[in-house]
Amino acid sequence: MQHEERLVIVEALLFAAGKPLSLEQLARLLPDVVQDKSQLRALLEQLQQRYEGHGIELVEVGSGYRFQVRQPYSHWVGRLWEEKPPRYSRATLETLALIAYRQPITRGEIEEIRGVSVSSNIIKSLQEREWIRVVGHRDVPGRPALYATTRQFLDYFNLKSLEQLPPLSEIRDLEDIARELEQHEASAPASRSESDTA
Amino acid sequence: MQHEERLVIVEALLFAAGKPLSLEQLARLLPDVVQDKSQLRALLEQLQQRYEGHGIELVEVGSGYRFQVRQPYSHWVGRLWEEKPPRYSRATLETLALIAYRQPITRGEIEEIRGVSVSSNIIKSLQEREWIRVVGHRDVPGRPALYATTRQFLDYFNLKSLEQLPPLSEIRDLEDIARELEQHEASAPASRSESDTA
Amino acid sequence: MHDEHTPDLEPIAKIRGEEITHLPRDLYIPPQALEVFLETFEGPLDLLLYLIKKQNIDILDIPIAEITRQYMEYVELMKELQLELAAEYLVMAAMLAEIKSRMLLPRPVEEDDEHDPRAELIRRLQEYERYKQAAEDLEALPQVGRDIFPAEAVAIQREQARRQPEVSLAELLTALKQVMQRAEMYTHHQIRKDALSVRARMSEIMSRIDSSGYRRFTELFPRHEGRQGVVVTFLALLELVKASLVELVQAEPYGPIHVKAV
Repeated sequence: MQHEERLVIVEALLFAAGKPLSLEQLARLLPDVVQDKSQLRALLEQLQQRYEGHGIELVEVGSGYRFQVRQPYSHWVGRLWEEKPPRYSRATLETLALIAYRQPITRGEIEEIRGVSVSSNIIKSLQEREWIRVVGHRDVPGRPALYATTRQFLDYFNLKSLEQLPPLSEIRDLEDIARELEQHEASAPASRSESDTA
Repeated sequence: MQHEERLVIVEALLFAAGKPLSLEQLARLLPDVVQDKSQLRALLEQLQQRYEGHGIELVEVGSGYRFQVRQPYSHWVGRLWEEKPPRYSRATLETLALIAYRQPITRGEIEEIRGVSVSSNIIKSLQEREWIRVVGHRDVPGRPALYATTRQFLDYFNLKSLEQLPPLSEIRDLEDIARELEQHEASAPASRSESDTA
Repeated sequence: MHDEHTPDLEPIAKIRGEEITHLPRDLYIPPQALEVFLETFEGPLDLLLYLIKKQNIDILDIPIAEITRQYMEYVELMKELQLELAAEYLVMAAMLAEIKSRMLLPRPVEEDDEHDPRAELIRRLQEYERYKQAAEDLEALPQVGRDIFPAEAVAIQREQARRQPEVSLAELLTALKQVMQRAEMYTHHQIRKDALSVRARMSEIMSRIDSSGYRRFTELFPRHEGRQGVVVTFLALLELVKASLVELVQAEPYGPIHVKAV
């Protein structure tokens, strides 16, 4: 194998790994490419030189070698994640609302009401935020998880209990909601009426 | 700002994004770095050239530009992961192919062509992978959902656009069939069937 | 491997105690592999294509009688093996039988071949074959994780920049309203305040029995909640039992009742 080919194979591996790779790992992964660690070390050094003047560099960190954005440019890169305060998608909000109002509920049941599938990412992000959690499993094939809201969910929305969520029948439009919330804030609990308008 | 600096900032962003970045996204993220899309396009082209002879390359796929391992080296890179990449069932692939080539298409239409029913799980899993999505509803009873592929589908299969899909095999339409049958009948009457068992 | 002379009388497999003495003429594979083999068909069109391909026949020139016979042998076999036979297979069997019978009828001279009873079948077979091929082509394309590996570099300040989305209660309610309206449940299945408290209690009960699998029935009724609380808890338990989410178990008469997660 040509020297140049060894170099680009190591390069490709480092870029694709998604985590630092140690000399040992590289040597183990490429027994047919590199003979020994000293050869590997030489290749890595050469790669480092090759990336001089680039926006990224090859550095050695605790657990091995990785490519990372050069410090002077990380400021630009940071924009990738600070675009604007992120917002939940409609799918996420609807999923959360259904879990709040129809708990305990399975993903399949949410999908049935929504009429579309609920992606794993939505569930995961709500779980990571600790707004929902699994409280059991429905005894049907596949034993799907049953989701419910958490105390953190109540805390975030400043609710003492789920009963404080406004009943759906009272939601006429956004103005109503706003008014209701205002009242809620001003006058404290109790006042919510049972006057169901069916 | 120096031309060289623009180049390395774009480079750093592409490597750090973790997903393809479109011209629009890059332009929006770097208003103070690039003046317009044509300048950006020129930078991207230059980056592509700069990575010639490297183990990775800058390619354009459905949702934008991404750096990826050059295919001749992917064989070595695959060793990084112990588990085998997922294989999709024929049912899933045929459903996906129909959506890709005939979009927008309803589930009923897919079933008609495949001659068997399509399980909800297949549709759901394709949606969860974000390879397909609902783009509308057909205006017939039941208002069935119309499915189409997404940019992520293109990204996954390394395609820039749907036009890059392998061409569908030729189909002889009904008239052709009728004509051929006619010829056939004319040349070799009676003899149809029974006799020719393998 | 294509042995025309397999003796018909020697039992090949036992199915439901019955000896199977012959397989479809064209099918000579070990019985244990048979089931797997039959399950690989993606439906009647796929099976038909297989039968046609196997004999090197042009789709446009299907010998209907022969293909129908072979098709039926497979369908019978699937039935015998108790494979879950999709209704589509039977629909196709009926279609084949109909084509066969129509082809036996003398055709009026003036009728042209557009009315060849096979035309529709041929069209469907071709159409299906086309997408079967497209699926194979798709599978052969480079795929991320298999042939395509994105190249990434770490950006150090990534984590600190990540912010959680803000949500207001109003947004949540709007979302609920929209989804319920869409589901056309808004008027029919109103979620009332009392229903909600029962639902909330259902969650609570579920989470209390989930860790151990069991919970004493009486422990689920907090004393400080009074009558109202007992009613809500009891309704919640009934709902849970109805939805088969929990079981009420009592080991002996008059013994303590336990609520068990199912």
